[in-house]
Amino acid sequence: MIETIRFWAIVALVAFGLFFTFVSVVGVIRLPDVYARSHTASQTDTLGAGLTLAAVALALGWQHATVYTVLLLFFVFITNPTAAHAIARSAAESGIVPYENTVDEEGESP
Amino acid sequence: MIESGLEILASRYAYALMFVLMGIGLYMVIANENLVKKLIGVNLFQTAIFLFFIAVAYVEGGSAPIVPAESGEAVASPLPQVIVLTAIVVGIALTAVGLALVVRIYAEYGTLREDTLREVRADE
Amino acid sequence: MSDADSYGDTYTESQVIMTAVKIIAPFTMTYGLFLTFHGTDTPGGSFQGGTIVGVTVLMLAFAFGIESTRRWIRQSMIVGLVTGGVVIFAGTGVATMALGGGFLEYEAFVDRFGISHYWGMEAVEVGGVALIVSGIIVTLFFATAAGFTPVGDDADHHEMGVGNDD
Amino acid sequence: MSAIAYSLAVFVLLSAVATALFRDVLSAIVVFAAYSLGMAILYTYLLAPDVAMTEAAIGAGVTTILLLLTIARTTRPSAEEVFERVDVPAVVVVGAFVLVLATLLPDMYAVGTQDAPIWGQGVLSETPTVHYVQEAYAETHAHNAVSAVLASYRGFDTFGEAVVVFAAGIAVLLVLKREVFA
Repeated sequence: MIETIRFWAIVALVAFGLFFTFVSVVGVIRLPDVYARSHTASQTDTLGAGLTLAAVALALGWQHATVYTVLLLFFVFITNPTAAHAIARSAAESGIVPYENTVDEEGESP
Repeated sequence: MIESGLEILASRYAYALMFVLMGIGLYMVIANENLVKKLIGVNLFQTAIFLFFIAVAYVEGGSAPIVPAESGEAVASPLPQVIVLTAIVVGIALTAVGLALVVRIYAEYGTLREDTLREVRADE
Repeated sequence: MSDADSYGDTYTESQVIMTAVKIIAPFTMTYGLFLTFHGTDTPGGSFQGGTIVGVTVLMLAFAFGIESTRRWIRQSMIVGLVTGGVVIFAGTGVATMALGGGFLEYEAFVDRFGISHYWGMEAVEVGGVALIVSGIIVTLFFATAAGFTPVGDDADHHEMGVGNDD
Repeated sequence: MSAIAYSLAVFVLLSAVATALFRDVLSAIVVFAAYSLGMAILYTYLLAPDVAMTEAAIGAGVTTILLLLTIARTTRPSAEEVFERVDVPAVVVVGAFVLVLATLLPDMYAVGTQDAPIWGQGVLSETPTVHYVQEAYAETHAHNAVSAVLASYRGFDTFGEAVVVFAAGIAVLLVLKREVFA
Protein backbone atom coordinates (compact mmCIF):
# COMPACT_ATOMS: atom_id res chain seq x y z
CA MET A 1 0.00 0.00 0.00
CA ILE A 2 2.59 2.53 1.15
CA GLU A 3 4.86 1.34 -1.66
CA THR A 4 2.14 2.06 -4.20
CA ILE A 5 1.66 5.56 -2.83
CA ARG A 6 5.40 6.16 -2.94
CA PHE A 7 5.62 4.91 -6.51
CA TRP A 8 2.85 7.20 -7.72
CA ALA A 9 4.25 10.13 -5.74
CA ILE A 10 7.59 9.67 -7.50
CA VAL A 11 5.86 9.47 -10.88
CA ALA A 12 3.83 12.59 -10.15
CA LEU A 13 6.87 14.56 -8.96
CA VAL A 14 8.91 13.62 -12.04
CA ALA A 15 5.95 14.45 -14.28
CA PHE A 16 5.51 17.87 -12.69
CA GLY A 17 9.25 18.51 -12.87
CA LEU A 18 9.28 17.68 -16.57
CA PHE A 19 6.18 19.78 -17.11
CA PHE A 20 7.73 22.89 -15.55
CA THR A 21 10.97 22.33 -17.44
CA PHE A 22 9.02 22.02 -20.68
CA VAL A 23 7.00 25.16 -19.96
CA SER A 24 10.13 27.15 -19.22
CA VAL A 25 11.85 25.91 -22.39
CA VAL A 26 8.85 27.07 -24.40
CA GLY A 27 8.96 30.35 -22.51
CA VAL A 28 12.66 30.95 -23.19
CA ILE A 29 12.03 30.50 -26.90
CA ARG A 30 8.75 32.40 -27.12
CA LEU A 31 8.99 35.28 -24.64
CA PRO A 32 10.10 38.69 -25.90
CA ASP A 33 12.77 40.18 -23.60
CA VAL A 34 15.44 39.35 -21.05
CA TYR A 35 13.25 39.97 -17.99
CA ALA A 36 10.47 37.63 -19.01
CA ARG A 37 12.98 35.06 -20.18
CA SER A 38 15.02 35.09 -16.98
CA HIS A 39 11.77 34.78 -15.05
CA THR A 40 10.74 31.69 -16.98
CA ALA A 41 14.26 30.23 -17.08
CA SER A 42 14.52 30.28 -13.31
CA GLN A 43 11.50 27.99 -13.25
CA THR A 44 13.62 25.19 -14.72
CA ASP A 45 16.02 25.41 -11.84
CA THR A 46 13.69 25.93 -8.93
CA LEU A 47 10.57 23.98 -9.81
CA GLY A 48 11.84 21.62 -12.52
CA ALA A 49 15.07 20.60 -10.82
CA GLY A 50 13.52 20.94 -7.36
CA LEU A 51 10.62 18.57 -7.99
CA THR A 52 12.85 16.09 -9.83
CA LEU A 53 15.34 16.13 -6.95
CA ALA A 54 12.48 15.56 -4.52
CA ALA A 55 11.47 12.54 -6.61
CA VAL A 56 15.06 11.29 -6.52
CA ALA A 57 15.19 11.68 -2.74
CA LEU A 58 11.91 9.78 -2.41
CA ALA A 59 13.09 7.03 -4.72
CA LEU A 60 16.36 6.58 -2.84
CA GLY A 61 14.65 6.05 0.49
CA TRP A 62 16.61 6.19 3.73
CA GLN A 63 20.31 6.25 2.95
CA HIS A 64 23.34 8.54 2.75
CA ALA A 65 22.63 9.76 -0.76
CA THR A 66 19.22 11.06 0.30
CA VAL A 67 20.86 13.54 2.65
CA TYR A 68 22.99 14.84 -0.21
CA THR A 69 19.94 15.12 -2.42
CA VAL A 70 18.00 17.11 0.18
CA LEU A 71 21.02 19.39 0.72
CA LEU A 72 21.23 19.86 -3.04
CA LEU A 73 17.54 20.75 -3.07
CA PHE A 74 18.17 23.34 -0.36
CA PHE A 75 21.05 24.94 -2.29
CA VAL A 76 19.13 24.91 -5.55
CA PHE A 77 16.30 26.73 -3.82
CA ILE A 78 18.66 29.39 -2.48
CA THR A 79 21.05 29.94 -5.37
CA ASN A 80 18.81 29.91 -8.40
CA PRO A 81 16.42 32.70 -7.47
CA THR A 82 19.50 34.70 -6.52
CA ALA A 83 21.05 34.06 -9.92
CA ALA A 84 17.83 35.06 -11.66
CA HIS A 85 17.72 38.20 -9.52
CA ALA A 86 21.32 39.03 -10.43
CA ILE A 87 20.63 38.61 -14.14
CA ALA A 88 17.52 40.77 -14.08
CA ARG A 89 19.26 43.40 -11.98
CA SER A 90 22.32 43.67 -14.17
CA ALA A 91 20.04 43.85 -17.20
CA ALA A 92 18.19 46.76 -15.57
CA GLU A 93 21.47 48.48 -14.73
CA SER A 94 22.79 48.17 -18.25
CA GLY A 95 19.68 50.03 -19.36
CA ILE A 96 17.61 47.39 -21.11
CA VAL A 97 14.04 48.65 -21.39
CA PRO A 98 11.34 46.08 -20.65
CA TYR A 99 9.33 45.01 -23.63
CA GLU A 100 5.92 46.63 -23.87
CA ASN A 101 3.17 45.10 -25.86
CA THR A 102 1.56 47.94 -27.79
CA VAL A 103 -0.77 45.74 -29.81
CA ASP A 104 -3.23 44.50 -27.21
CA GLU A 105 -4.05 45.67 -23.73
CA GLU A 106 -3.00 42.70 -21.66
CA GLY A 107 0.75 43.08 -22.04
CA GLU A 108 2.62 42.30 -18.85
CA SER A 109 3.71 45.25 -16.77
CA PRO A 110 7.37 45.39 -15.83
CA MET B 1 30.45 -2.05 -44.33
CA ILE B 2 28.24 0.73 -43.00
CA GLU B 3 27.09 -1.47 -40.16
CA SER B 4 30.62 -2.30 -39.09
CA GLY B 5 31.47 1.38 -39.35
CA LEU B 6 28.54 2.27 -37.12
CA GLU B 7 29.54 -0.40 -34.67
CA ILE B 8 33.08 0.98 -34.50
CA LEU B 9 31.62 4.45 -33.92
CA ALA B 10 29.30 3.20 -31.19
CA SER B 11 31.96 1.30 -29.27
CA ARG B 12 34.54 4.08 -29.61
CA TYR B 13 32.22 7.06 -29.18
CA ALA B 14 34.51 8.89 -26.75
CA TYR B 15 37.43 8.83 -29.15
CA ALA B 16 35.23 9.95 -32.05
CA LEU B 17 33.92 12.78 -29.89
CA MET B 18 37.46 13.72 -28.97
CA PHE B 19 38.49 13.94 -32.65
CA VAL B 20 35.54 16.16 -33.52
CA LEU B 21 36.08 18.40 -30.47
CA MET B 22 39.76 18.73 -31.40
CA GLY B 23 38.63 19.76 -34.87
CA ILE B 24 36.26 22.39 -33.46
CA GLY B 25 38.97 23.73 -31.15
CA LEU B 26 41.41 23.93 -34.03
CA TYR B 27 38.79 25.66 -36.17
CA MET B 28 38.25 28.26 -33.45
CA VAL B 29 41.98 28.94 -33.22
CA ILE B 30 42.32 29.26 -37.01
CA ALA B 31 39.13 30.96 -38.10
CA ASN B 32 37.83 33.15 -35.28
CA GLU B 33 39.23 36.65 -35.45
CA ASN B 34 38.57 37.56 -31.81
CA LEU B 35 41.51 36.75 -29.53
CA VAL B 36 39.28 35.80 -26.58
CA LYS B 37 37.47 33.28 -28.77
CA LYS B 38 40.81 31.91 -29.91
CA LEU B 39 41.65 31.28 -26.25
CA ILE B 40 38.29 29.54 -25.76
CA GLY B 41 39.29 27.38 -28.73
CA VAL B 42 42.55 26.46 -27.04
CA ASN B 43 40.56 25.48 -23.94
CA LEU B 44 38.19 23.38 -26.04
CA PHE B 45 41.11 21.57 -27.65
CA GLN B 46 42.48 20.91 -24.17
CA THR B 47 39.24 19.40 -22.89
CA ALA B 48 39.17 17.08 -25.91
CA ILE B 49 42.56 15.69 -24.87
CA PHE B 50 41.30 15.33 -21.28
CA LEU B 51 38.34 13.34 -22.58
CA PHE B 52 40.76 10.99 -24.35
CA PHE B 53 42.67 10.30 -21.14
CA ILE B 54 39.51 9.76 -19.11
CA ALA B 55 38.08 7.43 -21.77
CA VAL B 56 41.29 5.39 -21.69
CA ALA B 57 40.99 5.05 -17.91
CA TYR B 58 37.31 4.01 -18.05
CA VAL B 59 36.35 0.40 -17.52
CA GLU B 60 32.92 -0.92 -18.35
CA GLY B 61 30.86 -1.85 -15.29
CA GLY B 62 33.62 -0.81 -12.90
CA SER B 63 33.70 1.78 -10.16
CA ALA B 64 35.64 4.91 -9.32
CA PRO B 65 39.24 4.37 -8.19
CA ILE B 66 38.61 3.99 -4.46
CA VAL B 67 40.69 1.04 -3.30
CA PRO B 68 40.72 -1.64 -2.01
CA ALA B 69 37.83 -2.60 -4.24
CA GLU B 70 35.39 -5.32 -3.37
CA SER B 71 36.62 -8.64 -4.68
CA GLY B 72 36.27 -9.07 -8.41
CA GLU B 73 35.24 -5.50 -9.01
CA ALA B 74 36.98 -3.62 -11.78
CA VAL B 75 38.30 -0.14 -10.96
CA ALA B 76 39.05 2.71 -13.35
CA SER B 77 42.73 3.44 -13.83
CA PRO B 78 43.92 6.23 -11.50
CA LEU B 79 47.01 7.18 -13.51
CA PRO B 80 45.41 9.01 -16.49
CA GLN B 81 42.99 10.68 -14.07
CA VAL B 82 45.87 12.15 -12.05
CA ILE B 83 47.49 13.48 -15.21
CA VAL B 84 44.23 15.13 -16.27
CA LEU B 85 43.63 16.51 -12.77
CA THR B 86 46.90 18.39 -12.73
CA ALA B 87 46.55 19.34 -16.39
CA ILE B 88 43.22 21.09 -15.73
CA VAL B 89 44.77 23.27 -13.04
CA VAL B 90 47.79 24.04 -15.21
CA GLY B 91 45.35 24.74 -18.06
CA ILE B 92 43.52 27.46 -16.12
CA ALA B 93 46.86 29.05 -15.20
CA LEU B 94 47.81 29.03 -18.88
CA THR B 95 44.46 30.52 -19.86
CA ALA B 96 44.94 33.28 -17.29
CA VAL B 97 48.35 34.18 -18.70
CA GLY B 98 46.81 34.25 -22.17
CA LEU B 99 44.00 36.50 -20.96
CA ALA B 100 46.50 38.83 -19.31
CA LEU B 101 48.30 39.08 -22.64
CA VAL B 102 44.96 39.82 -24.31
CA VAL B 103 44.34 42.63 -21.82
CA ARG B 104 47.81 44.03 -22.55
CA ILE B 105 47.28 43.80 -26.32
CA TYR B 106 44.03 45.70 -25.96
CA ALA B 107 45.73 48.38 -23.87
CA GLU B 108 48.47 48.80 -26.48
CA TYR B 109 46.52 48.54 -29.72
CA GLY B 110 42.87 49.09 -28.79
CA THR B 111 41.56 46.07 -30.62
CA LEU B 112 41.07 42.36 -30.10
CA ARG B 113 40.47 41.39 -33.72
CA GLU B 114 43.34 39.65 -35.38
CA ASP B 115 42.88 41.25 -38.81
CA THR B 116 42.67 44.79 -37.37
CA LEU B 117 45.68 44.02 -35.20
CA ARG B 118 47.69 43.05 -38.29
CA GLU B 119 46.74 46.29 -40.01
CA VAL B 120 47.66 48.36 -36.94
CA ARG B 121 51.01 46.64 -36.65
CA ALA B 122 51.68 47.02 -40.39
CA ASP B 123 50.98 50.76 -40.15
CA GLU B 124 53.51 51.30 -37.39
CA MET C 1 42.88 56.46 -5.66
CA SER C 2 42.34 56.22 -9.38
CA ASP C 3 41.89 52.47 -9.59
CA ALA C 4 38.86 52.50 -7.31
CA ASP C 5 36.70 54.00 -10.02
CA SER C 6 38.34 51.88 -12.70
CA TYR C 7 36.62 48.77 -11.45
CA GLY C 8 34.33 49.98 -8.75
CA ASP C 9 31.99 51.23 -11.44
CA THR C 10 30.29 47.94 -12.26
CA TYR C 11 29.44 47.01 -8.68
CA THR C 12 26.15 47.87 -7.06
CA GLU C 13 25.08 46.62 -3.69
CA SER C 14 22.27 44.09 -3.70
CA GLN C 15 20.63 42.94 -0.49
CA VAL C 16 19.37 39.70 -2.04
CA ILE C 17 22.72 38.58 -3.38
CA MET C 18 24.56 39.55 -0.21
CA THR C 19 22.17 37.56 1.98
CA ALA C 20 22.28 34.52 -0.29
CA VAL C 21 26.07 34.58 -0.36
CA LYS C 22 26.16 34.95 3.42
CA ILE C 23 24.11 31.75 3.69
CA ILE C 24 26.03 29.80 1.03
CA ALA C 25 29.63 30.84 1.74
CA PRO C 26 30.11 28.86 4.99
CA PHE C 27 28.84 25.72 3.26
CA THR C 28 31.16 26.04 0.25
CA MET C 29 34.09 26.86 2.53
CA THR C 30 33.36 23.77 4.64
CA TYR C 31 32.95 21.65 1.54
CA GLY C 32 36.27 22.85 0.16
CA LEU C 33 38.04 22.13 3.44
CA PHE C 34 36.32 18.73 3.64
CA LEU C 35 37.53 17.81 0.17
CA THR C 36 41.04 18.96 1.07
CA PHE C 37 41.36 17.15 4.38
CA HIS C 38 39.36 14.06 3.45
CA GLY C 39 40.72 13.72 -0.08
CA THR C 40 42.75 10.62 0.64
CA ASP C 41 39.71 8.57 1.56
CA THR C 42 36.88 9.83 -0.63
CA PRO C 43 36.78 11.31 -4.12
CA GLY C 44 38.26 14.76 -3.95
CA GLY C 45 41.62 16.09 -2.96
CA SER C 46 43.69 19.16 -2.59
CA PHE C 47 43.31 20.40 -6.15
CA GLN C 48 39.51 20.35 -5.93
CA GLY C 49 39.36 21.53 -2.33
CA GLY C 50 41.78 24.38 -2.95
CA THR C 51 39.79 25.46 -5.98
CA ILE C 52 36.53 25.50 -4.06
CA VAL C 53 38.07 27.51 -1.22
CA GLY C 54 39.38 29.95 -3.81
CA VAL C 55 36.00 30.12 -5.53
CA THR C 56 34.39 31.00 -2.19
CA VAL C 57 36.51 34.15 -2.13
CA LEU C 58 35.46 34.89 -5.71
CA MET C 59 31.82 34.54 -4.69
CA LEU C 60 32.31 36.95 -1.79
CA ALA C 61 33.97 39.37 -4.19
CA PHE C 62 30.96 39.28 -6.47
CA ALA C 63 28.54 39.92 -3.63
CA PHE C 64 30.46 42.54 -1.63
CA GLY C 65 32.51 44.22 -4.33
CA ILE C 66 35.91 43.24 -5.65
CA GLU C 67 37.70 46.24 -4.19
CA SER C 68 36.45 45.83 -0.62
CA THR C 69 37.04 42.06 -0.67
CA ARG C 70 40.58 42.66 -1.86
CA ARG C 71 41.18 45.05 1.03
CA TRP C 72 39.60 42.60 3.46
CA ILE C 73 41.73 39.65 2.32
CA ARG C 74 45.00 41.61 2.24
CA GLN C 75 47.84 41.24 -0.19
CA SER C 76 50.24 39.67 2.30
CA MET C 77 47.84 36.85 3.08
CA ILE C 78 47.52 35.73 -0.53
CA VAL C 79 51.24 36.00 -1.15
CA GLY C 80 51.83 34.10 2.08
CA LEU C 81 49.44 31.34 1.00
CA VAL C 82 51.07 30.79 -2.36
CA THR C 83 54.71 31.06 -1.35
CA GLY C 84 54.02 29.18 1.89
CA GLY C 85 52.52 26.34 -0.15
CA VAL C 86 55.56 26.07 -2.40
CA VAL C 87 57.89 26.25 0.59
CA ILE C 88 55.99 23.55 2.52
CA PHE C 89 55.90 21.30 -0.55
CA ALA C 90 59.60 21.70 -1.26
CA GLY C 91 60.38 21.53 2.47
CA THR C 92 58.64 18.17 2.78
CA GLY C 93 60.76 16.86 -0.08
CA VAL C 94 63.97 18.25 1.39
CA ALA C 95 63.05 16.87 4.83
CA THR C 96 62.75 13.36 3.45
CA MET C 97 66.12 13.82 1.78
CA ALA C 98 67.62 15.04 5.05
CA LEU C 99 66.31 11.90 6.74
CA GLY C 100 68.11 9.75 4.22
CA GLY C 101 65.41 9.04 1.63
CA GLY C 102 64.80 10.34 -1.84
CA PHE C 103 62.87 13.51 -2.70
CA LEU C 104 59.32 13.03 -1.30
CA GLU C 105 60.08 9.45 -0.28
CA TYR C 106 57.82 9.29 2.76
CA GLU C 107 59.29 5.99 3.91
CA ALA C 108 61.97 8.12 5.54
CA PHE C 109 59.30 9.56 7.89
CA VAL C 110 58.03 6.06 8.60
CA ASP C 111 61.50 4.87 9.53
CA ARG C 112 62.44 7.87 11.63
CA PHE C 113 59.26 8.97 13.40
CA GLY C 114 57.18 5.84 13.12
CA ILE C 115 54.24 7.74 11.62
CA SER C 116 52.27 6.33 8.75
CA HIS C 117 53.14 6.94 5.11
CA TYR C 118 49.75 8.65 4.91
CA TRP C 119 50.88 11.73 6.86
CA GLY C 120 53.57 12.61 4.38
CA MET C 121 50.92 12.63 1.68
CA GLU C 122 48.65 14.79 3.82
CA ALA C 123 51.47 17.29 4.38
CA VAL C 124 51.98 17.63 0.65
CA GLU C 125 48.28 17.72 -0.18
CA VAL C 126 47.03 20.05 2.54
CA GLY C 127 50.13 22.09 3.17
CA GLY C 128 51.38 22.22 -0.37
CA VAL C 129 48.91 21.89 -3.21
CA ALA C 130 45.78 23.20 -1.48
CA LEU C 131 47.47 26.43 -0.36
CA ILE C 132 49.05 27.02 -3.76
CA VAL C 133 45.89 26.35 -5.72
CA SER C 134 43.56 28.41 -3.52
CA GLY C 135 46.02 31.30 -3.43
CA ILE C 136 46.61 31.23 -7.17
CA ILE C 137 42.89 31.16 -8.00
CA VAL C 138 42.40 34.31 -5.90
CA THR C 139 45.54 35.90 -7.38
CA LEU C 140 44.42 35.29 -10.96
CA PHE C 141 40.99 36.69 -10.19
CA PHE C 142 42.20 39.88 -8.55
CA ALA C 143 44.94 40.45 -11.12
CA THR C 144 42.53 40.03 -14.04
CA ALA C 145 39.92 42.17 -12.30
CA ALA C 146 42.46 44.95 -11.77
CA GLY C 147 43.36 44.84 -15.45
CA PHE C 148 46.14 46.88 -16.98
CA THR C 149 46.33 50.61 -16.39
CA PRO C 150 49.10 52.36 -18.28
CA VAL C 151 50.24 55.25 -16.06
CA GLY C 152 53.20 57.62 -15.98
CA ASP C 153 56.41 55.86 -16.86
CA ASP C 154 54.45 53.00 -18.40
CA ALA C 155 53.19 55.36 -21.08
CA ASP C 156 56.74 56.59 -21.72
CA HIS C 157 57.87 53.04 -22.02
CA HIS C 158 55.14 52.43 -24.53
CA GLU C 159 56.23 55.41 -26.58
CA MET C 160 59.79 54.20 -26.52
CA GLY C 161 58.75 50.73 -27.60
CA VAL C 162 56.91 52.14 -30.58
CA GLY C 163 59.90 54.28 -31.46
CA ASN C 164 62.17 51.26 -31.44
CA ASP C 165 59.86 49.46 -33.80
CA ASP C 166 60.22 52.22 -36.34
CA MET D 1 23.16 1.55 -20.67
CA SER D 2 25.23 4.05 -22.55
CA ALA D 3 22.24 6.09 -23.70
CA ILE D 4 23.37 8.59 -21.03
CA ALA D 5 26.82 8.73 -22.55
CA TYR D 6 25.47 9.19 -26.07
CA SER D 7 23.09 11.99 -25.10
CA LEU D 8 25.85 13.71 -23.10
CA ALA D 9 28.17 13.39 -26.09
CA VAL D 10 25.56 15.00 -28.34
CA PHE D 11 25.02 17.81 -25.82
CA VAL D 12 28.75 18.46 -25.54
CA LEU D 13 29.15 18.39 -29.30
CA LEU D 14 26.28 20.82 -29.91
CA SER D 15 27.49 23.28 -27.29
CA ALA D 16 31.02 23.12 -28.74
CA VAL D 17 29.66 23.92 -32.21
CA ALA D 18 27.62 26.78 -30.75
CA THR D 19 30.72 28.12 -28.96
CA ALA D 20 32.62 28.14 -32.24
CA LEU D 21 29.85 29.82 -34.22
CA PHE D 22 28.40 32.48 -31.90
CA ARG D 23 29.58 35.90 -33.00
CA ASP D 24 28.91 37.55 -29.66
CA VAL D 25 31.80 36.71 -27.32
CA LEU D 26 29.57 36.85 -24.24
CA SER D 27 27.24 34.19 -25.70
CA ALA D 28 30.24 32.06 -26.60
CA ILE D 29 31.53 32.27 -23.02
CA VAL D 30 28.16 31.30 -21.55
CA VAL D 31 27.81 28.35 -23.94
CA PHE D 32 31.37 27.32 -23.14
CA ALA D 33 30.44 27.18 -19.44
CA ALA D 34 27.56 24.84 -20.36
CA TYR D 35 30.02 22.79 -22.41
CA SER D 36 32.35 22.45 -19.42
CA LEU D 37 29.49 21.38 -17.20
CA GLY D 38 28.41 18.74 -19.74
CA MET D 39 32.00 17.56 -19.91
CA ALA D 40 32.10 17.30 -16.10
CA ILE D 41 28.99 15.09 -16.14
CA LEU D 42 30.57 12.96 -18.88
CA TYR D 43 33.67 12.53 -16.72
CA THR D 44 31.49 11.42 -13.82
CA TYR D 45 29.87 8.86 -16.11
CA LEU D 46 33.34 7.68 -17.14
CA LEU D 47 34.19 6.96 -13.46
CA ALA D 48 36.41 9.96 -12.81
CA PRO D 49 34.68 11.88 -9.98
CA ASP D 50 37.89 13.68 -8.97
CA VAL D 51 38.41 15.04 -12.45
CA ALA D 52 34.72 15.91 -12.76
CA MET D 53 34.85 18.00 -9.59
CA THR D 54 37.92 19.86 -10.81
CA GLU D 55 36.38 20.45 -14.23
CA ALA D 56 33.12 21.71 -12.73
CA ALA D 57 34.89 24.11 -10.38
CA ILE D 58 37.61 25.30 -12.74
CA GLY D 59 36.24 24.78 -16.23
CA ALA D 60 32.72 25.99 -15.58
CA GLY D 61 33.53 28.34 -12.71
CA VAL D 62 36.90 30.01 -12.73
CA THR D 63 37.53 29.98 -16.49
CA THR D 64 34.14 31.59 -17.11
CA ILE D 65 34.79 34.27 -14.50
CA LEU D 66 38.23 35.08 -15.90
CA LEU D 67 36.89 35.26 -19.46
CA LEU D 68 34.04 37.52 -18.34
CA LEU D 69 36.43 39.78 -16.45
CA THR D 70 38.62 40.00 -19.53
CA ILE D 71 35.83 41.14 -21.80
CA ALA D 72 34.71 43.56 -19.08
CA ARG D 73 38.26 44.98 -19.00
CA THR D 74 38.61 45.13 -22.77
CA THR D 75 35.79 45.22 -25.25
CA ARG D 76 32.80 43.25 -26.36
CA PRO D 77 32.18 43.72 -30.06
CA SER D 78 28.58 44.52 -30.84
CA ALA D 79 27.08 41.83 -33.01
CA GLU D 80 24.56 42.49 -35.74
CA GLU D 81 24.14 38.87 -36.78
CA VAL D 82 23.96 35.95 -34.36
CA PHE D 83 26.41 33.58 -36.01
CA GLU D 84 29.78 34.06 -37.60
CA ARG D 85 30.34 33.37 -41.25
CA VAL D 86 31.82 29.91 -41.65
CA ASP D 87 35.37 30.12 -42.88
CA VAL D 88 35.42 27.54 -45.69
CA PRO D 89 39.22 27.07 -46.09
CA ALA D 90 39.53 26.57 -42.33
CA VAL D 91 36.72 24.01 -42.41
CA VAL D 92 38.51 22.13 -45.20
CA VAL D 93 41.79 22.08 -43.29
CA VAL D 94 40.14 21.05 -40.03
CA GLY D 95 37.99 18.46 -41.83
CA ALA D 96 41.11 16.90 -43.34
CA PHE D 97 42.71 16.86 -39.88
CA VAL D 98 39.70 15.14 -38.34
CA LEU D 99 39.45 12.64 -41.22
CA VAL D 100 43.10 11.67 -40.84
CA LEU D 101 42.54 11.14 -37.13
CA ALA D 102 39.33 9.21 -37.81
CA THR D 103 41.25 6.60 -39.79
CA LEU D 104 42.84 5.63 -36.46
CA LEU D 105 39.45 4.86 -34.97
CA PRO D 106 39.16 1.15 -35.98
CA ASP D 107 42.58 0.45 -34.49
CA MET D 108 41.70 1.84 -31.08
CA TYR D 109 40.37 -0.31 -28.27
CA ALA D 110 36.67 -0.01 -27.54
CA VAL D 111 35.79 2.38 -24.71
CA GLY D 112 35.68 0.51 -21.41
CA THR D 113 37.21 -2.74 -22.56
CA GLN D 114 39.79 -4.49 -20.41
CA ASP D 115 41.68 -5.87 -23.45
CA ALA D 116 43.74 -2.69 -23.68
CA PRO D 117 47.44 -2.89 -22.77
CA ILE D 118 46.91 -0.47 -19.89
CA TRP D 119 45.15 -3.29 -18.01
CA GLY D 120 48.12 -5.62 -18.26
CA GLN D 121 46.95 -7.72 -21.20
CA GLY D 122 49.25 -9.31 -23.80
CA VAL D 123 52.97 -8.91 -23.28
CA LEU D 124 52.60 -6.42 -20.43
CA SER D 125 51.47 -8.04 -17.23
CA GLU D 126 52.71 -5.57 -14.60
CA THR D 127 51.60 -2.13 -15.75
CA PRO D 128 51.54 0.93 -13.48
CA THR D 129 47.73 0.82 -13.49
CA VAL D 130 47.59 -2.77 -12.28
CA HIS D 131 50.17 -2.03 -9.61
CA TYR D 132 48.37 1.10 -8.38
CA VAL D 133 44.98 -0.56 -8.27
CA GLN D 134 46.25 -3.59 -6.39
CA GLU D 135 48.89 -2.12 -4.11
CA ALA D 136 47.95 1.52 -3.52
CA TYR D 137 46.12 0.92 -0.25
CA ALA D 138 48.71 -1.46 1.15
CA GLU D 139 51.57 0.89 0.31
CA THR D 140 50.11 4.30 1.14
CA HIS D 141 47.04 3.67 3.35
CA ALA D 142 44.99 6.02 1.20
CA HIS D 143 41.65 4.75 -0.06
CA ASN D 144 41.50 7.17 -2.94
CA ALA D 145 43.94 5.78 -5.49
CA VAL D 146 43.95 9.09 -7.35
CA SER D 147 45.22 10.94 -4.28
CA ALA D 148 47.75 8.18 -3.62
CA VAL D 149 49.18 8.46 -7.12
CA LEU D 150 49.02 12.26 -7.02
CA ALA D 151 50.80 12.83 -3.74
CA SER D 152 52.89 9.73 -3.30
CA TYR D 153 53.85 7.84 -6.45
CA ARG D 154 53.99 10.90 -8.66
CA GLY D 155 54.79 13.46 -5.95
CA PHE D 156 57.71 14.92 -7.83
CA ASP D 157 55.52 15.46 -10.89
CA THR D 158 52.88 17.15 -8.75
CA PHE D 159 55.58 19.38 -7.29
CA GLY D 160 56.48 20.44 -10.82
CA GLU D 161 52.83 21.15 -11.65
CA ALA D 162 52.37 23.20 -8.47
CA VAL D 163 55.43 25.27 -9.31
CA VAL D 164 54.11 25.78 -12.85
CA VAL D 165 50.88 27.14 -11.38
CA PHE D 166 52.88 29.38 -9.05
CA ALA D 167 54.95 30.62 -11.99
CA ALA D 168 51.77 31.34 -13.97
CA GLY D 169 50.51 33.54 -11.15
CA ILE D 170 53.78 35.50 -11.25
CA ALA D 171 53.59 35.67 -15.04
CA VAL D 172 50.11 37.22 -14.92
CA LEU D 173 51.32 39.88 -12.51
CA LEU D 174 54.36 40.52 -14.71
CA VAL D 175 52.34 40.82 -17.91
CA LEU D 176 49.93 43.23 -16.24
CA LYS D 177 52.92 45.09 -14.73
CA ARG D 178 51.60 44.85 -11.21
CA GLU D 179 53.37 44.23 -7.95
CA VAL D 180 50.13 44.49 -6.01
CA PHE D 181 46.59 43.69 -7.07
CA ALA D 182 45.33 47.23 -6.67
